[in-house]
Amino acid sequence: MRQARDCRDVAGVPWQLGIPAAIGAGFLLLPLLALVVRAPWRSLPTHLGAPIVRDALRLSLVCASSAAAAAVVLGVPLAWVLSRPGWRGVGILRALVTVPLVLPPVVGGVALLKALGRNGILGHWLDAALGVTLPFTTAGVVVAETFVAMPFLVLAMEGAFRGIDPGLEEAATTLGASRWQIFTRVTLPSVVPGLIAGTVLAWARALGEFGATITFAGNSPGRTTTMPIAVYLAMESDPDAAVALALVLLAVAVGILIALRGRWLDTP
Amino acid sequence: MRQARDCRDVAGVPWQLGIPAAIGAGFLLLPLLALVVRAPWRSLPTHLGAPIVRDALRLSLVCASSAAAAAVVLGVPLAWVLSRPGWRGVGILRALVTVPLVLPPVVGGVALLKALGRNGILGHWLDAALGVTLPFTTAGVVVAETFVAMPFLVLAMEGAFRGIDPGLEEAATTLGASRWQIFTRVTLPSVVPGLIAGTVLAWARALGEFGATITFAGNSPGRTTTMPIAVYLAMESDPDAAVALALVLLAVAVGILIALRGRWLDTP
Amino acid sequence: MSAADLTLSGTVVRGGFTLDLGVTLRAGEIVAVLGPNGAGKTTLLRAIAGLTPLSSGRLTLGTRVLDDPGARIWRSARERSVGVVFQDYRLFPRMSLRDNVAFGPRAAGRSRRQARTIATTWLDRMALGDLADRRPKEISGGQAQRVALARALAGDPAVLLLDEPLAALDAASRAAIRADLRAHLADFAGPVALVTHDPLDALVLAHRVLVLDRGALVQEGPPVTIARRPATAWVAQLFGLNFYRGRVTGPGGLVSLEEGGLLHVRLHDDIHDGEVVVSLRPSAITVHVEPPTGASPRNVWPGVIRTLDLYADRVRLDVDGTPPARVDVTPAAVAELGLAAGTRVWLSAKATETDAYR
Amino acid sequence: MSAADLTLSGTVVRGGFTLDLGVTLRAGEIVAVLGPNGAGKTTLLRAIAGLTPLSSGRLTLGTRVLDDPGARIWRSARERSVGVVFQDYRLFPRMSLRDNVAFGPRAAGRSRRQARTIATTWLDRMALGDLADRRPKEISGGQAQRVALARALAGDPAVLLLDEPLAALDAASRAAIRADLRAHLADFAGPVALVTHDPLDALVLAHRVLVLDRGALVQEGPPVTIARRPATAWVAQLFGLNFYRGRVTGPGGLVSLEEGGLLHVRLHDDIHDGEVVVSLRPSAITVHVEPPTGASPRNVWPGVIRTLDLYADRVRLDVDGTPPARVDVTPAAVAELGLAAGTRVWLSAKATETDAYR
Amino acid sequence: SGHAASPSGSTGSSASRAPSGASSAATGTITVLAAASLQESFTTIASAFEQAHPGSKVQLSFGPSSGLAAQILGGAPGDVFASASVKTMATVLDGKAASSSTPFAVNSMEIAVPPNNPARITALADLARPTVKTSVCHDAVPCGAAATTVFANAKISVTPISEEADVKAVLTKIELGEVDAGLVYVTDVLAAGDKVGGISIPAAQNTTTTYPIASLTKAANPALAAEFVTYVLSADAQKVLRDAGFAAP
Ligand SMILES: Nc1ncnc2c1ncn2[C@@H]1O[C@H](COP(=O)(O)OP(=O)(O)OP(=O)(O)O)[C@@H](O)[C@H]1O
Ligand SMILES: Nc1ncnc2c1ncn2[C@@H]1O[C@H](COP(=O)(O)OP(=O)(O)OP(=O)(O)O)[C@@H](O)[C@H]1O
Ligand SMILES: [Mg+2]
Ligand SMILES: [Mg+2]
Repeated sequence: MRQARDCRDVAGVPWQLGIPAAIGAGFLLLPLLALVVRAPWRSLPTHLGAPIVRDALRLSLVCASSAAAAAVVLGVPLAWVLSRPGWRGVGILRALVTVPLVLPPVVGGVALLKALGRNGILGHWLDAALGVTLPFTTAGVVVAETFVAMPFLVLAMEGAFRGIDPGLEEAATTLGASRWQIFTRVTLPSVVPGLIAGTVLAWARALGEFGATITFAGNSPGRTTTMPIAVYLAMESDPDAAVALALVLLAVAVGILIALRGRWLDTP
Repeated sequence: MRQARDCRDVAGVPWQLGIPAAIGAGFLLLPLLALVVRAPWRSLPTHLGAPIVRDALRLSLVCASSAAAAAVVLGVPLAWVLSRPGWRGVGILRALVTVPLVLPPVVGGVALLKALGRNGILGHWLDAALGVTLPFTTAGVVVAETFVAMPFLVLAMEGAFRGIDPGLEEAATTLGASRWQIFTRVTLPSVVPGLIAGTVLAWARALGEFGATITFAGNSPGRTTTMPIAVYLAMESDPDAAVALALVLLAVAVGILIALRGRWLDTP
Repeated sequence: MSAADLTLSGTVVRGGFTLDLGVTLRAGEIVAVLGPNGAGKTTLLRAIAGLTPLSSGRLTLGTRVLDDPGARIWRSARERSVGVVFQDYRLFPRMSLRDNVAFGPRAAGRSRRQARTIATTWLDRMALGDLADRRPKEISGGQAQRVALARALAGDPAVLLLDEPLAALDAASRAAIRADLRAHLADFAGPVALVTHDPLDALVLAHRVLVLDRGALVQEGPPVTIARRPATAWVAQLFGLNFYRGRVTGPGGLVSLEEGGLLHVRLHDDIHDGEVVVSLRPSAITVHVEPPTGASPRNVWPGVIRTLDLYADRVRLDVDGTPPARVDVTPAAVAELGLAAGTRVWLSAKATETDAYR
Repeated sequence: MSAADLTLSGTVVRGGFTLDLGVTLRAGEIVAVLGPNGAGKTTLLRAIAGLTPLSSGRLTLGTRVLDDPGARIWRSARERSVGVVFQDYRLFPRMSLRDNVAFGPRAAGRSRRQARTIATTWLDRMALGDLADRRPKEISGGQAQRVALARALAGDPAVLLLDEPLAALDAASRAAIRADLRAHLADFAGPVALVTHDPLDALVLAHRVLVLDRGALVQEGPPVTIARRPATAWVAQLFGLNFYRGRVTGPGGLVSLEEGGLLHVRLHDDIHDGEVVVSLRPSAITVHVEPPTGASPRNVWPGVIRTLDLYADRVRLDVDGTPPARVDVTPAAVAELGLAAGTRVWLSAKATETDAYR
Repeated sequence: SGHAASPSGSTGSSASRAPSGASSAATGTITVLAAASLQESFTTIASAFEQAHPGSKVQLSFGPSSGLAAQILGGAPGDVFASASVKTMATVLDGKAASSSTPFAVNSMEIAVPPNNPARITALADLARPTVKTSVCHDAVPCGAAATTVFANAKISVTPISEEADVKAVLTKIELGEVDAGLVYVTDVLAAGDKVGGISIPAAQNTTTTYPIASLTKAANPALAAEFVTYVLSADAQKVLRDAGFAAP
């Protein structure tokens, strides 16, 4: 109550923002509503009981979380580097990093095969030297999802890194902090909201990823069959089942996001 | 030169960040490199000359830009509302807004059909009352792309809005600014980097969007056949042509992003 | 804006801190708010400005109720037309200085041209005309504070709240801006609250002083009274006075001090007994290197010089004795008497210079 | 850290501003840096701290070259071990105060426990022990500045740079922290640069004063000399002195002033002719309501009182005359002589009080 | 040629209803929604149809059969639907979006291998070798169902490394040498030219999938739609399909 009063004038929603926000929310939610309203509720339990669905769901969550983690580990440093001013060619690198967003996913899968497949320019060597083949493995799914999802994180984080006050980093240097200490103790804590947003973006994108995954990692149940692939296949034979599966995926994703929000996202 | 010296210690890249950043960049760029290296360079001019490609490219750019614009107009206010603290249920709304990210695009298309198709819950009424049908029109493409791309912008912007200093908004209120004036003159300028990042995300995602578009808006050359759809169809008959088309899309996207960066993105 | 009095009486909670206060700022009156760090000065301004709500009580401007949680009335900061200079400036980082200052007039509906003209006038007045096109990042700290001042004034507010508006200014600008502020505030019809750490600001600018401590009002009155008869040690120290607590023990104004020692004092206000506080100007104390004989001052006591500090035109001695005292002497006296740290001295003070009050 | 002198000679460019300077800060020496807003004080500290590079010249700490663009040598801020208190505090917003202060020790490789112990000690010393677990947002402005001070000191630096470390403190904390600072700085082996706007800080804390103006050094010397014989009107105003420029026109020290008027002065340093500056303490001027007759002061001139300001224990008169002057009198004198704005008065000053120098 | 599967609800009535004369009066525009694998043949057929029916215009919209079906059920405007899958057509019929459908082409299976045939595949039996990486379509899609039948007919047990979502995914992996062999349609091997090698499957072990076509209930131009369906069944159009590798139903 007091909190709410405290923010009243700054937090109130002016109509110029409220109206488009409501339209925007409606626009995003209406199709979901339609999906839910017209879902084949009666047959839902049948679909959900199938062990293949449970497998696919588990695999989806594992792979999307791994991909999001990989995207954070590699993407946050990359975003940080891209956000530093004064590097020559940084603009070009930044634009190139955006490319996987534009690439139709199937072509992304083809590109991954050409790079990391058995005959790919790096995959060839991986196969010969280390005996590692990525296609058709769960690792391959993670690779494909990371490839598709990481650019989202990188772009979101880059924006966040650019927004922070350089004064704090200066203060940290004068206190003798190394650049790594500055990054972990000053820079990163300042971009926690952006990091959360970026991670959610990457995770959600990875969870819904289909085209690149099926092209690069194929579809073998229990190993590479994620929910979106199961949905696609169900679409071929039984569109209602497909919608049901998609709803399961959604419900799980929303559930997880809400639970996480409650835990640590509303804290800072 | 002076500039570079000025930032040296804060801007230098510690190895703990440089190495993952390099791996990340390599990981994202290698597949593109593979695509380019193994592209059917000889046949490229033939593919590019085709008027259908020019049409698709034009349509892609027009639709993606419109979708990005729509996402900005609706998504920025939505992100702002979501970033305000103290709203009940905001966490749930935020999670729901993320859903279109998770939705496999084809299912997204189905959802749009169920909502805005001729038999859809809103589309039915649109058709009957206004005579508006979205599927199979260019407007339908924009709708599908907006639906898919907007959540990226919303999440990126929400992170940016949360990161800003409330002190400035307080200062603006005491100067008599309305909440709308505060938004346009204080809040929004503070999140320009995030806005740019979010818009690029949304634009790029819309440019590469395929599944929801073909399902909702179909494929009719000149009206709804965007580059990713053209790529998909080419894939059916001539995968090399598909790769060539994808490369065209990429080149154009990268070119535009680099040109824009030069214009206004390095300015602030 | 027609001028109106501002009345606040109630409590403001901010985190674990509570401010509990009843004050009226009259139209045209400049009220200096003094107090130690964390006393609640900024919190008071925030409550008036509409940035922190009252937890209980009521805030009115003339007949308009600005905040009354009991009656569920609340006017937002925007509707209050209160100009604020923030302690941390809060300039808009992506606007030029001119646009910063033009912000208020623009928000009030002026045309872009008019607003810019007003802003330019204000910047010129603050001697910042040359920097009008810079961003806040590109100016020095003191320049930033002057911009913040210009910005608040350009908004033509009904109430003016200044949170240490002169703190970052250099001495020359400070004198100039203080004079300018005085001139401007003289024309200003509404109430003005001025938080400051500089007693000079209070003395030169204010009609009345509020002293806050730990969220409560501890003293209130015209600057001269506060400066002469501080109610707390903190205020006494602020104005450079020696300050003792004691109790009237003898007739004719003999006070026995808490820290030890006795002083003959001038008793004010028909005080005849009980607890009093005593203040004594450092320049009203005379230093002797030998026990003064046959001198008129009734208070004489020995001590040892702990430190000497040279100020511009006097030397401040910190003397350990019963009671201890700070004493101001001329540099000539220091040389003449051969004063140094450790020197044993006798202090004398006339009873008429030694104010005792409650 | 073994103590070493810091020498800077060169130029620093920041935006369109250039600082051109040659100074040495000796180990154990406290140097106050004074100057108007925008003079380049912060820029100087930034160059020493390694936040802004020299454009030319060289910066050394003992035998170590910290910055020498000519020789392409550059030590980063991190390698310099320079403690900085920033003008805008720059506390880490997402850390508790304790973690803010522990940051330096942690960066220096102390264990978490040790660092926290050091931090707690420093916070206690700054009377902030109670607030150790708060975030910077949850404390007042003055408290924030004290945390910044504690943070810089806890890092155990080789050089200490303080950008207005006392500006936001209330008068009592200010005196206390100033004393504490003095005690701590006395133990401090390295050079200390202290930017301040308060001449008292310079007088009480510094061994030497640098006065900057528009990027250049305009005066340098011990605080007392600066206070007595200011080289510019700005410094004179800072220390509250009357200041005139003139030219020696007669024998025995008659100076004709630029603003008009003649003064008999005490000529220093074998000056016999040419341009001089003249300073005169406000308290060395006597006010008369009738022309003084047969008085010893050789300088007597009429004027009109423009304003009177009551300070704690004196009244400052601003008198319009040839030359104009600021004069300090006692409140008693004001009452006795019936002084008010507009009163016609005569001012007198002894030639021996009127310092002339170059 | 193979066994023509007769899907339920298909009566062939639409074929007999419209006269196959070129002098029909029907004009205007129709939208034909066709499976992506029909892209080349239908493009040719449509322009031939337009020539044969002056004043008519055929708009082609290719996509995955299931996506097209979803569009039709979602109310997308369309006149004719040519599906690559009987199952998908069935969902359209069940949804009352069409009243009947007619098979117009069948496709049979072939083994596809990378051009250099690294695993030296010569016959179906080779796919059962454990070292051979084989890719087929998933059961849910027609080419997967067909592959299952083929393996059953050949009485071999093949453990595919991946069950792809569509035949193009199989082809891509073969072209890039990611797998050693895969089962795809004859038409695909033909279309891929020299990027894959084809090894035909004896008729006894092979199977076919049927492509049904239907005019839609909500057709804006039912007359022209019916004529287009008829034309697809005509000899001219069937020749085009034959050239692309399809067999007659
Ligand atoms: N957001 C907050 N949450 C919790 N406590 C706070 C918050 N802001 C201020 N405080 C506390 O409230 C008290 C009063 O703060 P306030 O800012 O009003 O002090 P002040 O008188 O302005 O001090 P200063 O002279 O140092 O600026 C302080 O003890 C401070 O620590
Ligand atoms: N980033 C910048 N870009 C351009 N000019 C700048 C920048 N920072 C400071 N300046 C200018 O450089 C000059 C010196 O600034 P500096 O901050 O050193 O002054 P200062 O002596 O510390 O003043 P103050 O007492 O107000 O803090 C000022 O005129 C200022 O406007
Ligand atoms: Mg304050
Ligand atoms: Mg400064």
